[in-house]
Amino acid sequence: MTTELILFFSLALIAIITGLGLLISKNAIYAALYLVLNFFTIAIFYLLLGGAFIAMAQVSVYAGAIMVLFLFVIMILGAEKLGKSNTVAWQRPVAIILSIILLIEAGYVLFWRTAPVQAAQTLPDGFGGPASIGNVLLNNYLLPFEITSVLLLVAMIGAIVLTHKQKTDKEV
Amino acid sequence: MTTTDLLSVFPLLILILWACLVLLLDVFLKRERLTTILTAIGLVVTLGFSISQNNLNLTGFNNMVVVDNFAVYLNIIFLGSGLLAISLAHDYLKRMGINRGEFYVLLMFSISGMMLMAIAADLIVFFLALELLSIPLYVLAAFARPRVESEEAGMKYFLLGAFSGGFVVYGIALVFGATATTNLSGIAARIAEHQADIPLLTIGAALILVGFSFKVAVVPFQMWTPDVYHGAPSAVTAFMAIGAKAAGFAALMRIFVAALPTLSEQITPIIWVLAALTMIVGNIVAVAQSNIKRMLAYSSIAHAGYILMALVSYGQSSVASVSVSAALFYLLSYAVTNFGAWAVVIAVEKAEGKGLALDDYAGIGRKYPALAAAMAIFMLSFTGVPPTLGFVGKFYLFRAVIDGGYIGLAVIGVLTSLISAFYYLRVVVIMYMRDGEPEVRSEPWLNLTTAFTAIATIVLSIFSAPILQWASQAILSTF
Amino acid sequence: MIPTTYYIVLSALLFTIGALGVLIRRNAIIIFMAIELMLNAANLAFVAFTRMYGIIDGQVFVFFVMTVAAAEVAVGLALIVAIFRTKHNIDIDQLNNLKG
Amino acid sequence: MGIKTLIWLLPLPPLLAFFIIVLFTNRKKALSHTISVGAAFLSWLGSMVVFFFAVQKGAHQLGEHPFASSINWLPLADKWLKIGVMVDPLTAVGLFFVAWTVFMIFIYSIGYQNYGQPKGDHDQKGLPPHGATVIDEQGHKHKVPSIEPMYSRFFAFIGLFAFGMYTLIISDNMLTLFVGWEIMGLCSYLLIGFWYAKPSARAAMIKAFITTRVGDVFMLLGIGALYAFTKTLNFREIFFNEELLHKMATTPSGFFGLSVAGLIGILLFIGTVGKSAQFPLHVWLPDAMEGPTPVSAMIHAATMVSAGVYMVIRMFPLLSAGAQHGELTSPMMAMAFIGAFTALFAASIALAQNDIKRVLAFSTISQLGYMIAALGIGAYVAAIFHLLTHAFFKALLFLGSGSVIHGMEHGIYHVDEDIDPQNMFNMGGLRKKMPITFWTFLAGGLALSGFPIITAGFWSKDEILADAFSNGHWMVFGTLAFAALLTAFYTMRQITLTFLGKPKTRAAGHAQETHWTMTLPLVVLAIFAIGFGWVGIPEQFPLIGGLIPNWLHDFVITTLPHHLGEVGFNWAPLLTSLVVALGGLFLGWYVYKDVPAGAEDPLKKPMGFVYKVLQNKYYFDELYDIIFIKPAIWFSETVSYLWMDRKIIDGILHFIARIAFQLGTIFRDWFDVPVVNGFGDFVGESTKKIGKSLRVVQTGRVQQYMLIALVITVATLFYYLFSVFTP
Repeated sequence: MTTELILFFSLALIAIITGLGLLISKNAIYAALYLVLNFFTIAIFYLLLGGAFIAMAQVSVYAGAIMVLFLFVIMILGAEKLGKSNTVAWQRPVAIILSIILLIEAGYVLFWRTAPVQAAQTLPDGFGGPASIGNVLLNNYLLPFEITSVLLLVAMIGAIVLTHKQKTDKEV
Repeated sequence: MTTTDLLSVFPLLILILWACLVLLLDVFLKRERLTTILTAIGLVVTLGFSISQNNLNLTGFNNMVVVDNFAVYLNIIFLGSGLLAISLAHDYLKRMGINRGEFYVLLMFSISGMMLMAIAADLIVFFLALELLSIPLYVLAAFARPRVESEEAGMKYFLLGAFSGGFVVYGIALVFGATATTNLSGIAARIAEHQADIPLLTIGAALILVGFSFKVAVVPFQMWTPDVYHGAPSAVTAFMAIGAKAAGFAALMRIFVAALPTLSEQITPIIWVLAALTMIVGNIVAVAQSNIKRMLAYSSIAHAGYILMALVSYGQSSVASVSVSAALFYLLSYAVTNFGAWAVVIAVEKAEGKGLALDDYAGIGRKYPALAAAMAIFMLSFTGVPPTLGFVGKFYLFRAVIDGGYIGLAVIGVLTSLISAFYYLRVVVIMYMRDGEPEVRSEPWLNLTTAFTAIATIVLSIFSAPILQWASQAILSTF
Repeated sequence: MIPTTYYIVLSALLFTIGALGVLIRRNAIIIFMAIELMLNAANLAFVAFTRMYGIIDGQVFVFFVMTVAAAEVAVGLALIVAIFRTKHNIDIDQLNNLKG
Repeated sequence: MGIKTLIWLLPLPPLLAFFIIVLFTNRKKALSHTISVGAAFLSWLGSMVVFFFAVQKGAHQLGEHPFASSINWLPLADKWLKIGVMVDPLTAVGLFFVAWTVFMIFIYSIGYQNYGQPKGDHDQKGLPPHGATVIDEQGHKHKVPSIEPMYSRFFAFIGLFAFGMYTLIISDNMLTLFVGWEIMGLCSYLLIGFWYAKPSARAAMIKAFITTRVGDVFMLLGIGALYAFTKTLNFREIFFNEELLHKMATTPSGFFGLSVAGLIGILLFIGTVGKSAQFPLHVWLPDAMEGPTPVSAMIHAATMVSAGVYMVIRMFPLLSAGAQHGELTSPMMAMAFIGAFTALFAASIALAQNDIKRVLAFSTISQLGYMIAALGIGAYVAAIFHLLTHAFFKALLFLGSGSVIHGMEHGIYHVDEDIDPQNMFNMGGLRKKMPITFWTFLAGGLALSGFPIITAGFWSKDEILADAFSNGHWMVFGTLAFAALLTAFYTMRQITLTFLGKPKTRAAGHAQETHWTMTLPLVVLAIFAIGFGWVGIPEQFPLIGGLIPNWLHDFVITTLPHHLGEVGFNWAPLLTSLVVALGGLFLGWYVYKDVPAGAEDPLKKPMGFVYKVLQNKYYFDELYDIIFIKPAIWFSETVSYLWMDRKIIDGILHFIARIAFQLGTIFRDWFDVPVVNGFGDFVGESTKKIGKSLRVVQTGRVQQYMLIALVITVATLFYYLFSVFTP
């Protein structure tokens, strides 16, 4: 077993454990922290796979911005824990069994059914660096890039519409 | 960026810029009426540009987008839907006390997402278009906040949308893994060169199918529909029922017909079952509804099933174009009828979610004969009784399905549409045969919409030839 | 070199965990987090395939997915805040006024 | 204006009348009926002009080059789907009878719905009028009939109905024919349930709707199959294409060893079984008597049921495709069998009915059976002939019975007696009180029984019998002859009980002749009931044969691509029909000639059990109840409740069981509640009930929605991975 594999498996284990932590932690803040950890491990995977720049982006956007937003909302609402609720009994076991079956199927497809994995390419210099990504992003993927700007604008408008105090409440 | 690139997205560009402009003007002028008018103007202008793209057949942005007649046809449906939605919403928003200018801005952004969906030719663009059309709709569904039903509708729609979005992304990832590209023509080329990993590709395609099935509300991915349609403001629901559905089908048709015809051996049986289930469940459960919005929601599910029938034979290149044009025509007929029906629903609806029970339609036949006649026309069109648009649409659809050799599915379609007669005609029976004291909102734009769609439902069915020809040309240029 | 299949299996695993989280958690915020996990799993698959083919496109997709995730989170959290103001609860099981 | 334009315009006036009345003149009664009757007149006039031109053009000319005009309607991939109109000889005679009967029924409706009478004291919408109290000059209070509360609506509906019928008749293709067919289905549904506040009317409406729908489904499948095979729906393109017909007759369809033509023929014929109320889908027609009498006349004589027969006559070249030298094709055998059986079966039920309209309803079923049987044995002209004569005399009889009921109601109001105005055992002696109604009804009755020489019914029925006899279809011949005997018997029973003898009740003694708007149509139709037979007297008939040429045969036979010859004359069928007609009439008169007031049916004792069976229509309604409705209830209550309550399996199975339960509930609420408790309750209460039970699946919990969707997805994936993809 090479070091690379050992690294991979230990990171994978962390990723899975933190994922499961998200599933079972009672407190929403812990769940968020597990997820942050998970995102960090994924960022390391990106590095292993030659995506230096997106690894940085992953850390700053996901772990840095999005998760902070999550934590922020949790704190504001004070919604770390939920009260008792009348959950339907069969829902949970069925979901878990379902997931296991899904995993078996996925494993089956990936290990036995797909074509042999292609040998990894040797990567050119600067692959996955800011320059190479920026080059592709602003040439080949200019349209999607522009669309994302609109998307963010729309999300902003939406968030404002949904949260800002109603003027109509007073007027009507 | 070349001129062709610019030309290919020009209407889209106009609409997005216009939306930003309206957003600014709305903030500074605070005149809702002006916002409405400006939005309408923007949509009309965009419509003009869209129509002028007919027969141009452009590709732009390194094959990211394709502007063919298929896209132009759909764009016209989207923009027309937007215009009808505005004329419905204009008075409705005021009555419900939710008259805010952002409604129109979000509507325009959503339409731009749909238009992007229609011209998309790359899976990434499909995904972005899906989000661009959905995110404004989540907000619009919750637009009647702080009414708890509306917020709940928004939340459910959002959860299902985000969840299904996850499937779409994962599906795209697998397709990318199987073919090393996300471009539709690239995928088709890789498959043709036998360089694609077919099992992985199939799973990816299946996941994309699942994701879009949520969006177009196909059984068993339909269960959010009645709740969301019920809770969302009616004007939004009317728009959602057409726009989101048409866009979802546009994506399905484009992806499967253009890129994945070789997978039809595996995919076709799935679509067959989905279509059959959707028609059966949608129509049977609709019988049990006592709320008109929920009934129309189930009816929209059932119609999704009919449209999906057209996709069953997508792999047979000789039939595919006929099927797609049948589906396109059906979308148009469904759009016209559906807006009419929702216009009537809006006319009868009162604030606080009142006036939505079927019983509230008692006595309309006597007191408001014209409105009742219009509603009867819409119900007959939904049922597929001639001479209405619904009939012509079903006729083509069934014919396409039979041509594809799926007689069994056609039989299920016919049988379920007979079941549907039961609940559609019930509305007619209640309107004409039960006594009641209904109060109906009468407002020029609303009445105009009702009258326009009612007349169109009848007249276009008799003179449907030009539209059909247009629909049949709409696809031929794609392939 | 680690086979790409390993990465894909890991990503499938994470995707399933995410989906399971959406299905069984009651707290709406945690459900959102689970959806984020699903998107990340897809991203991991993208990057793994990028490495396999040696073309940069997959990494670009990750950007788009991240942007979309950010947009979704903004709207979703705004929805949660709005609902919390009306219902003082973000339990998804309590969100069942509309049914039938 | 050319003749072709005129044909296009024929169906339009009633349609316009419908829209005008519904939208604008709903509140003005006189204006509404003027518009409606005026529209019927315009269509009648147009039809007569078309008919005149058609006859003038000459049979052979018209047969080969009918007046036809079509437009491109819907584009298909490489060509157009055309719709159009066509007047060939069959259409011409069809137009003739439709135009006359429809026009007469429209006029009659004015009187029948009590135009000119005051508003009722307690009348309300959705119920038949109950009479009004008026005070005359001397200050005496009188009770008189009152005007129908939904007068205008009635005229709107029958206008739409007439539109459907005209469309059907002039169609040159199966598609527009089906359009007309469905419009009539819709109208019959609306008109049977016209008095929707009556539970029986609501039940009848649902029954008619569901029963005919069963037939329609098969018919639609037939049309689909026809189109799939021939790529056209135009009649002449199919029938005059020898090669195509031959191909259809010889290509096996893969179902029950039928050829394609056979399969399509049988599917289309099932549509007729539903529409023309043939066994076993006959149950709706007697119940349809719940509608106002002009509706009965319209549906059960002039239009809707005739439409079913018209369709199979139209499709005859297809139905008989592949028949060689007297051999019958499968659809023809089915028709001969079902037609003959229905003729006898319905006639026997009619023997024991006491309601004047019900007797006629079963008689209609029986007579339609004649036509179907005639077509089944290849007697094409005879079937058309009987369709025409029957339309006239059955419209006459129904309108006459309506007139009788009206007269009786008048008497009932006068003496304030509480009796059923439709029960024949309450009548008697109306001959003197209502002379016009009597003489016209007698004419119709004699025509129905086939009274020799002078009535139209004799000629058409005789031709069917002669055809059956000379082609050696003994079973059909015997069955139909026996049915003819029963027909004559129950007709005379009806006439005797109603008009002859002494009044059996005081009300009958004070019955009064009805308004001229009602009697005028009776007289007109009576003339046709007597005289229309003269157009089809066989050439070789003794004494009078050949005095008038057999115009009808020569005319309509040119509709077919291969002209059939006239059958030779034979004394045996003639004598048979003389004996059964006269014998039946005599027996009917003899048995019922002096039934005293309040007495039971004299046949009840001697026939005992059989009579009871007949009176209950062979218990068919009960049978359907047991076969279809009860099991659905049983299933839902027993199976589902057991599963539900005992909670054998929790989790997913629990969930599946609930779905089963809901399906059961849906069935129960669909069949039981609407049919038994009526439509109104169905709409209100049961909808909520089903809705409630369905809430179990649609819990409102968004995670369950996802879960259910994913369970199905993963299961599908599983199936695919391990079955489809196996290496």
